[in-house]
Amino acid sequence: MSVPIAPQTVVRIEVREADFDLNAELAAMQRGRTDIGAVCSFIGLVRDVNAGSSIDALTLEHYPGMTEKALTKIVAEASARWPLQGVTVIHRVGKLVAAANIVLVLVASAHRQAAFNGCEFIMDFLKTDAPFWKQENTETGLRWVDARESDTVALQRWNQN
Amino acid sequence: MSVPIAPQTVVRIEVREADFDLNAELAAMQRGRTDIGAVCSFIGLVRDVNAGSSIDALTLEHYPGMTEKALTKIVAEASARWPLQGVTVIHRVGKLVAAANIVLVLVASAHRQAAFNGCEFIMDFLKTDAPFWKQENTETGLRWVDARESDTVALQRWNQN
Amino acid sequence: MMTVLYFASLREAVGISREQLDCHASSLPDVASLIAQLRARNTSFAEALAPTKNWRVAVNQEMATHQTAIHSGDEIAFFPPVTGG
Amino acid sequence: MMTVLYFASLREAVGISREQLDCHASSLPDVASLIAQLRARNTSFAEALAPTKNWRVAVNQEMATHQTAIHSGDEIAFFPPVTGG
Repeated sequence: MSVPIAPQTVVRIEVREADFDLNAELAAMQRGRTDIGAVCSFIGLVRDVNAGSSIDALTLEHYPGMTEKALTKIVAEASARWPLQGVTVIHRVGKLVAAANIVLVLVASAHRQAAFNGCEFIMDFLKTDAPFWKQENTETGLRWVDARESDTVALQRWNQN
Repeated sequence: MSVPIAPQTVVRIEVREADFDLNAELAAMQRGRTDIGAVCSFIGLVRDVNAGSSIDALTLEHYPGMTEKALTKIVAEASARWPLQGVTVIHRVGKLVAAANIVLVLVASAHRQAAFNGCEFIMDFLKTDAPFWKQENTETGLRWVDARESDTVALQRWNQN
Repeated sequence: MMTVLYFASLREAVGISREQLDCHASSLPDVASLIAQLRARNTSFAEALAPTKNWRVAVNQEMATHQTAIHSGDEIAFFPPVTGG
Repeated sequence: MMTVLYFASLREAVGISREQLDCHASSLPDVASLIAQLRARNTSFAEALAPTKNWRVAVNQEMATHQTAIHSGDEIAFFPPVTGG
């Protein structure tokens, strides 16, 4: 069922409260190698508005242990589909104010299409399979964020490959 | 024929010799706003191996004036297709050694799919429409890089939208 | 003995985040039987774990279904659809 | 008067990067007629701009074709397929 992480893919997965530094993560991925041709990164941030309400902050809850397992499984699947040289996934938990970073996915490959595909694939499955939950601080109180149908729809294209 | 840049899209396009700083470009794009939900970035780098030869460095030539026009046209087209909040494109020219940065494309949106699509679209058309040419320093001398058929094929999916 | 965890809005609905169930494995062979036992406790549990509600279940940190077998020592978690990223 | 530019491998093949053509617009109404005149110069130009070669042409920094009209003051550029990014 579950595939192993491809031997050529250097993987770093972390779930933590602290913010991340994109330059530092990029430098760590590139350190000592000159064979990377393409790096695609995705950062998800706290928006000040969601579903019609103004948001001051949100609190991210997760399921410790399962989160890391789920992320590892998603990254392994991506590493089996495309020739990825490196993958870094950092997801923050705890209280995050508007404009704060939530998640970083960084994917390196020799060629751009593998980097783009790997990064999008990981984000798409992270959105539906990794056990994180957002609770928003709105003007009218706390509100759990509803899962979006479009996130489930987004997965369908990966079945065609 | 040519569409204008969408009014909500803050655009920065630069062709230059100097390296870029991803964190600084990201911070500039985010400054003073809390409505960005997703940032997709792509970095292209000089690989030490291409088409079977080892590469020490490459020289990037371009067509000053037309390069900026072509990039602006590509970014405008992306801004018309997806709700993009910000787009930064920096392409380096001159001599670049192995592992050096070549190009940065940074795209911000409220939602991840627009950010991913915008970034990929811009890279795909940059590869075929922006007048840059790479000459590699290989073990056996200088060699102009050939255009890749796969880059032309990559454009086809954007006709279907 | 098994550990049952509740997360996010489902945790708030049932009022606890974690409990140890002391039971004979034979009486709870699968996820469906555990759900039946939990829902019989009170209306909070009955409503939170109603079949019409859109919840998820994991056994030992892997996504599971009603039919998934459970054993002594397992960790079973109930939670709403995920919303990270 | 028009400016003609050559880039990358095509620049190396013809041996110059830029030239001013002093001509009556009527004698060079379009890109095709300019190409014919340039190819008539010598074998370097004839080969570099041969129809079998995979080159591109831009007029005033926009991609153009054989049929594109040209006028006095225009900037015409010849170059191989691009390879940036």
